[in-house]
Amino acid sequence: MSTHALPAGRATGGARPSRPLPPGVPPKQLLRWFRDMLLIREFEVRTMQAYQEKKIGGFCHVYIGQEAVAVGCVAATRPEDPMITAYRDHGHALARGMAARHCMAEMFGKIGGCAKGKGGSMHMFDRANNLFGGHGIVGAQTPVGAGLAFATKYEDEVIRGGTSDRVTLCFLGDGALNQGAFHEALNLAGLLDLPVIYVVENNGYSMGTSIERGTTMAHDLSVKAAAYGIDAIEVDGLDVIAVYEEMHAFVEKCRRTSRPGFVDMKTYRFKGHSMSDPRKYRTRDEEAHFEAGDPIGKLERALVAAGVIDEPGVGVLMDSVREEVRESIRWSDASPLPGVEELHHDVYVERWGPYTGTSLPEMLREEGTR
Amino acid sequence: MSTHALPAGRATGGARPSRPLPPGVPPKQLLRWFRDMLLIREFEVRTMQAYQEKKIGGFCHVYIGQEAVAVGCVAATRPEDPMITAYRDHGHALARGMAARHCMAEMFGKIGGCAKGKGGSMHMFDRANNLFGGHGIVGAQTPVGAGLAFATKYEDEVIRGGTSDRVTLCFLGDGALNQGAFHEALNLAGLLDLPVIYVVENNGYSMGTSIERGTTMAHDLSVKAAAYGIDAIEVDGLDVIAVYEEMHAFVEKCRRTSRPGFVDMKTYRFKGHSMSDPRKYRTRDEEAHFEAGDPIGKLERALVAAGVIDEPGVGVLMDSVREEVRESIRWSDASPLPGVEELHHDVYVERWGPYTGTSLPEMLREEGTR
Amino acid sequence: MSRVIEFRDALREAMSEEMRRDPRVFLLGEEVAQYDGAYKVSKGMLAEFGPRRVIDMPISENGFAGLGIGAAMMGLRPIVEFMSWSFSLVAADQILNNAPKMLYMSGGQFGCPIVFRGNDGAGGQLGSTHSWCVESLYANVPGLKMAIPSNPYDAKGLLKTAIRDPDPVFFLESERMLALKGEVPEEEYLIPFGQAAIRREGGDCTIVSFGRPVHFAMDAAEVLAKEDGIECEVIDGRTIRPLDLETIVRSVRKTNRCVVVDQSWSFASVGSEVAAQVSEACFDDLDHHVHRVHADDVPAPYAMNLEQEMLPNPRKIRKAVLSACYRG
Amino acid sequence: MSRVIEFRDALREAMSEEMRRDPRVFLLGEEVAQYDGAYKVSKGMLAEFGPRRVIDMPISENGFAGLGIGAAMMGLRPIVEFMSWSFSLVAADQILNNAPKMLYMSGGQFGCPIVFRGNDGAGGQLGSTHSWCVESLYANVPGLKMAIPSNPYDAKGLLKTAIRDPDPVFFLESERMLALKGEVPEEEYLIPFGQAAIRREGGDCTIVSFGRPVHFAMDAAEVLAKEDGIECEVIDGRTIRPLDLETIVRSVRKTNRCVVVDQSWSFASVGSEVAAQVSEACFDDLDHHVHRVHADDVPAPYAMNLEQEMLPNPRKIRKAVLSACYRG
Ligand SMILES: Cc1ncc(C[n+]2csc(CCOP(=O)(O)OP(=O)(O)O)c2C)c(N)n1
Ligand SMILES: Cc1ncc(C[n+]2csc(CCOP(=O)(O)OP(=O)(O)O)c2C)c(N)n1
Ligand SMILES: [Mg+2]
Ligand SMILES: [Mg+2]
Repeated sequence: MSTHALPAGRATGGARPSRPLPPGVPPKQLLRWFRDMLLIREFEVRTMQAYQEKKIGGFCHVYIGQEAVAVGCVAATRPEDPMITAYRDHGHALARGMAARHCMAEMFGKIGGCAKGKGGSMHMFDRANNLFGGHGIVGAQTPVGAGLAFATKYEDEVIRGGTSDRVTLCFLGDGALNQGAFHEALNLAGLLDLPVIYVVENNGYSMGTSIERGTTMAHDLSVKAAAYGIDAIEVDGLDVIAVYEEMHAFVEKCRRTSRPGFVDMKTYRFKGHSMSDPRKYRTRDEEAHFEAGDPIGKLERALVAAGVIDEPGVGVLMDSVREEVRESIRWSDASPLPGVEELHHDVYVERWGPYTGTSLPEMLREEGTR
Repeated sequence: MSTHALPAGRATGGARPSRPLPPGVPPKQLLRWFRDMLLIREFEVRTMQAYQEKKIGGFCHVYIGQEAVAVGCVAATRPEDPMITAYRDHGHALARGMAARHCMAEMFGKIGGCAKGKGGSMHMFDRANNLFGGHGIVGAQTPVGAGLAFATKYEDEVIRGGTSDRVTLCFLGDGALNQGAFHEALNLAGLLDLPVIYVVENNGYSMGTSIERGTTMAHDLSVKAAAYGIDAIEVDGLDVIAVYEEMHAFVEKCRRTSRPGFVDMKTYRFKGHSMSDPRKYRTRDEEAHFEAGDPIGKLERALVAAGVIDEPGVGVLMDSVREEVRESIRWSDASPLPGVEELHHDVYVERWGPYTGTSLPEMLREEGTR
Repeated sequence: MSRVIEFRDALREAMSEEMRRDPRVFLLGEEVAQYDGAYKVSKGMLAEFGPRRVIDMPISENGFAGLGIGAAMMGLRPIVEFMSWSFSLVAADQILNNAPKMLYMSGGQFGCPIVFRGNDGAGGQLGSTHSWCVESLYANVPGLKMAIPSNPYDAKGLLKTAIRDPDPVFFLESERMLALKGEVPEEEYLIPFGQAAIRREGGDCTIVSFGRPVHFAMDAAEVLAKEDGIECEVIDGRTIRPLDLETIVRSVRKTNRCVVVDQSWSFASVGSEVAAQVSEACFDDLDHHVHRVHADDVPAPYAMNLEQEMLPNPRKIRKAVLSACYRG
Repeated sequence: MSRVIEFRDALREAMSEEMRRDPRVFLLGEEVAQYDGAYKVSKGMLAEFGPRRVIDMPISENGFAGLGIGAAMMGLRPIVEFMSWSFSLVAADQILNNAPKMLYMSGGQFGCPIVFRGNDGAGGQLGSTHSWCVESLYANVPGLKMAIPSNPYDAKGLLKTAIRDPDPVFFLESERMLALKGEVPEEEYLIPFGQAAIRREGGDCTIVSFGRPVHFAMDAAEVLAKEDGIECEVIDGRTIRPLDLETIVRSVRKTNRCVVVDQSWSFASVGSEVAAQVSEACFDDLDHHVHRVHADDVPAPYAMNLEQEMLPNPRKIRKAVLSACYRG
């Protein structure tokens, strides 16, 4: 294991073993997490490939290295809990249950994509799975996240007259800590007692800027929450068990108290910021250190050690994941381009002048078929 | 003295005596502060009158009750230290040395105003006295304040190759704590080691919203600074001696270290937010409590007790202040309206098309003359 | 049955009626609740609807605009009050990047049925930062609708339509008109978007305007009729997006002359848009080029005389009409 | 002596030369220093000028735009890079309420000599939030100047002028053009603002454009000459504020036809402004109404085929010219 000093405010990484498997979680569940992480990894590898092949355009940010975060957070919440995130969003979409083909087809700019190819990599939306995007402007999703939490509470308490117990998860990058929008959101969440948890996926960098260079108090982000009277926890985001356990407790507390929360989720992106990043701002040593702590390998070793799965079993799982992603590419290749009429569709709900109204994407209309 | 419980995060007010007079400050200086506070008070009383008489239009926010803040802060700094503030800015302009007539004429919308009548009450600028405005958008002056500090340092260190020792004071209301701009400014100031002190004139209200209703952690604003690794102090803004002493030490520390600072300056505005505010959001009891701690009366009692001035002396001072303000009104009444050509003047420095270039106001050209 | 009420009352009635009708509708903004509204538009609404539906906000326009957008994505119907549209610049990203594009970016999955409303345009001597006419700034952006009433009747009818509209609506009021009185029926009514109103008929020159300057146009038309024998047809656009070009063109085909009165700056403005569209649609009908009356191309000055000089007014409109009729 | 260099190199040369010449000039923005620029525009500048003059910023556009404004008020000459103008919406208040109004509000006391620059317009498939053409949004505001070069020569000459300009300049580049090569002299030169360039002479139809679509106009002009026998005069506006109406009008008086090509949305746009001004100034000269080519009035779609369909292109321009010549 590398012993070089790491900058402050980063995930610890390294080939540490995962936490002990949580006794309350059935093996089937643990395998589901493992499979989801594998799926995201494989999906992203293929995404990078497809980008090289120019099947994908625009900006594209992969989630490799951060899989434990989305998977652990989804595991710790309920399907009806709203989620919203930034542009590094494929992992959240898949973890939340979006079929790989709708996610891939979106990046291919095809009509079968979750947003009919109109959104692209940065805009994964999934109404059926309560994923409210996929947002490209750094930090801009954070007040919107507060609004989702406001709405769950309003719906349940004001409209239905019951009690609310949905919790919103709003993900953001460490770079978004520096946007004013985030601070306004935290203050509002604190004032209005909104059940929203801000999960900072702290991978140590915003593009080429290490968190210490962009954010004051990078070594202790809890002060960012304390400024608004909001509880904060720090979680090892490279260990899905840790993510699940810490987040589950934190989410349940939020459900009970309707008080917002803040999570410094220490993680690492194994690849560049986007497809064209030579990563000169960090050392290969540092990367190796974190790769040695790959959250997928970590979970695999723990599952094998505990006898939940054996090596051949892992092989079978990987094959099925590979096939699922391959199929998603075939499906996306075959999915037609959006017709020109789509250009003036979904601008307004109403039909007027050149605007042709709106309609749901295939994904929601045909979920489960094909 | 009223004993009712006051909301958290407010000045303590009440008829407490002022701090002991600072031994190092010559009596002449103390009298200067006293006179400046009297001047601001008298000026603002006449401002309200002139507003009633419709000599002043637009939005107009008076500084009555907060005089000790501007006067104490100016006393604690040097003339070359830049200052910038929000729209409740008459006090800062006068304390900084703007002649009452130029301040009053500005509100009268006359050419003799500091900004030729183009700015109005919210935009007191004074280049000769290093006052960079008077700004109307809540919080918008806070990144600009960081820029002033950046520039003093850049000028002194990068251009002149020396060391910098100017300190910028950036004032803001407690309501501005809730603007994203403020947080971005604090993070930048912390990252770049900018010699800027953010002075929150915490009068407990933004319009009709008490600080507890608008700002989380209102009872301990130091956490707002701690979030950026910035030192904070709390100061009794109703006591000019306290303001001077605390600010002087804090400013000198900033001068030495070039590290930003944050001041929770607890004060109270004795009048409404602006001219048309029935103040239903607070009790008359509360107001009486603070009026009993009027910073001017407090200083007067201390000066008289210490023999720096006697009652007849106070009378003479008040007469001279009254005359100065009366003269400022006469002067402003007599000052001409800006000519129509001023409409297209000062839009651009350059003259082109309908734009007629720029020029400095009378105030700077004829400083000291009449 | 009709009563005479103020513009601000009309706005309040629209909001209150819609809130009674639909529990998803709520109001948030600075000083809207306990203070009864900075301009008393929401007076009494806290008392009727309680603090869960009439909600005071801190000075965080970007934050609470975004909060409203999130709530709208969930299916609620927020009304977000900006004390002034001048303060909406700090929220520009939320209102321009999120609200109008959410439906498109999500491929039709998440609409954004939200109303942003507040005072637009010059108040009285509010100076450079507080006198924005945002119509010309924001109308460029597809995905939003924009309404700008000129009287209490329209204020109520258009606002009710706005609140029920499934798309984001920018609703521009005017501090200077809040006390304006007008007839408003007691019965419910809605005014559809995209239907201009002809405020005065005339055969000599068409004047197109939006919001407050419609009144200046009416005043000018009166003088022009009396003093100059010119009969103007005054069209009140009522909504800017959608723009009722049809009504405008029909009128210009009749009068062969057109003057646009737009309170905002001229460059890349609603006024230039109307001028460009009319010049195109009525190329063969126009006897003279479309004339435009705008605020002068300078930041809003504080001094009363300069502000008066800067803003569109009946004198400038009359001059433009005379010129359009080759009488200038 | 002239060399062929890329657009991005021209920008860098302009900044570096001005920084050598004037110690008050400095550059700040996201990734401008250690990363050598997100798009390598500032490559090598950290090495030459050091971290006090080439300064990395966190993702705080409103904050660092305001910081630049404060520095400019003190007399420095900041260049503020927005990685993309699309991200300037979060800074809208600083760049629109402060920079262009400071001189006016302060009665001439504090100018704001600052340059905001960055990529404007569609990149390649960047989607709704990342494809802003801010020219039509921001050009409405007096107090600012706006330049939009279409080639390396202009990029350098205009940027040097911008940096020396005593007023705030919005400088719009294009990610799609950064690698565009062109001749740039080794000797120093500046290009004054408000002087359009005639890129191609022709007597049949005037095409006015700004920035990247000038190239589409040139392509269309070529096809029109070859296929349709129509000779277009192509005018590159170079700056939007000030707008060189004179050059445009002189051309339209000759050709009697005008097509404006503006990459932004049509409503209340630079295109509508040019159309309105030309319609006014050339009322008696125009054989047909001014035609406009814009991006479609929809949020920018991601899908490549839809984005292509949405943007102005030679095909659409040719169609507009044919129509303007009654051949459509
Ligand atoms: C307001 C804004 N400014 C700049 C950008 C350009 N940008 C896109 S991603 C990014 C870095 C964000 O880093 P972080 O928040 O840490 O997320 P990560 O990429 O690490 O997931 C930047 C600067 C943007 N999208 N929005
Ligand atoms: C961005 C913005 N939003 C709203 C306003 C309207 N407004 C002017 S002053 C004010 C209250 C500010 O309170 P505070 O900052 O505490 O200053 P104080 O008036 O107490 O001096 C508000 C909401 C504004 N000027 N700018
Ligand atoms: Mg990051
Ligand atoms: Mg206050």
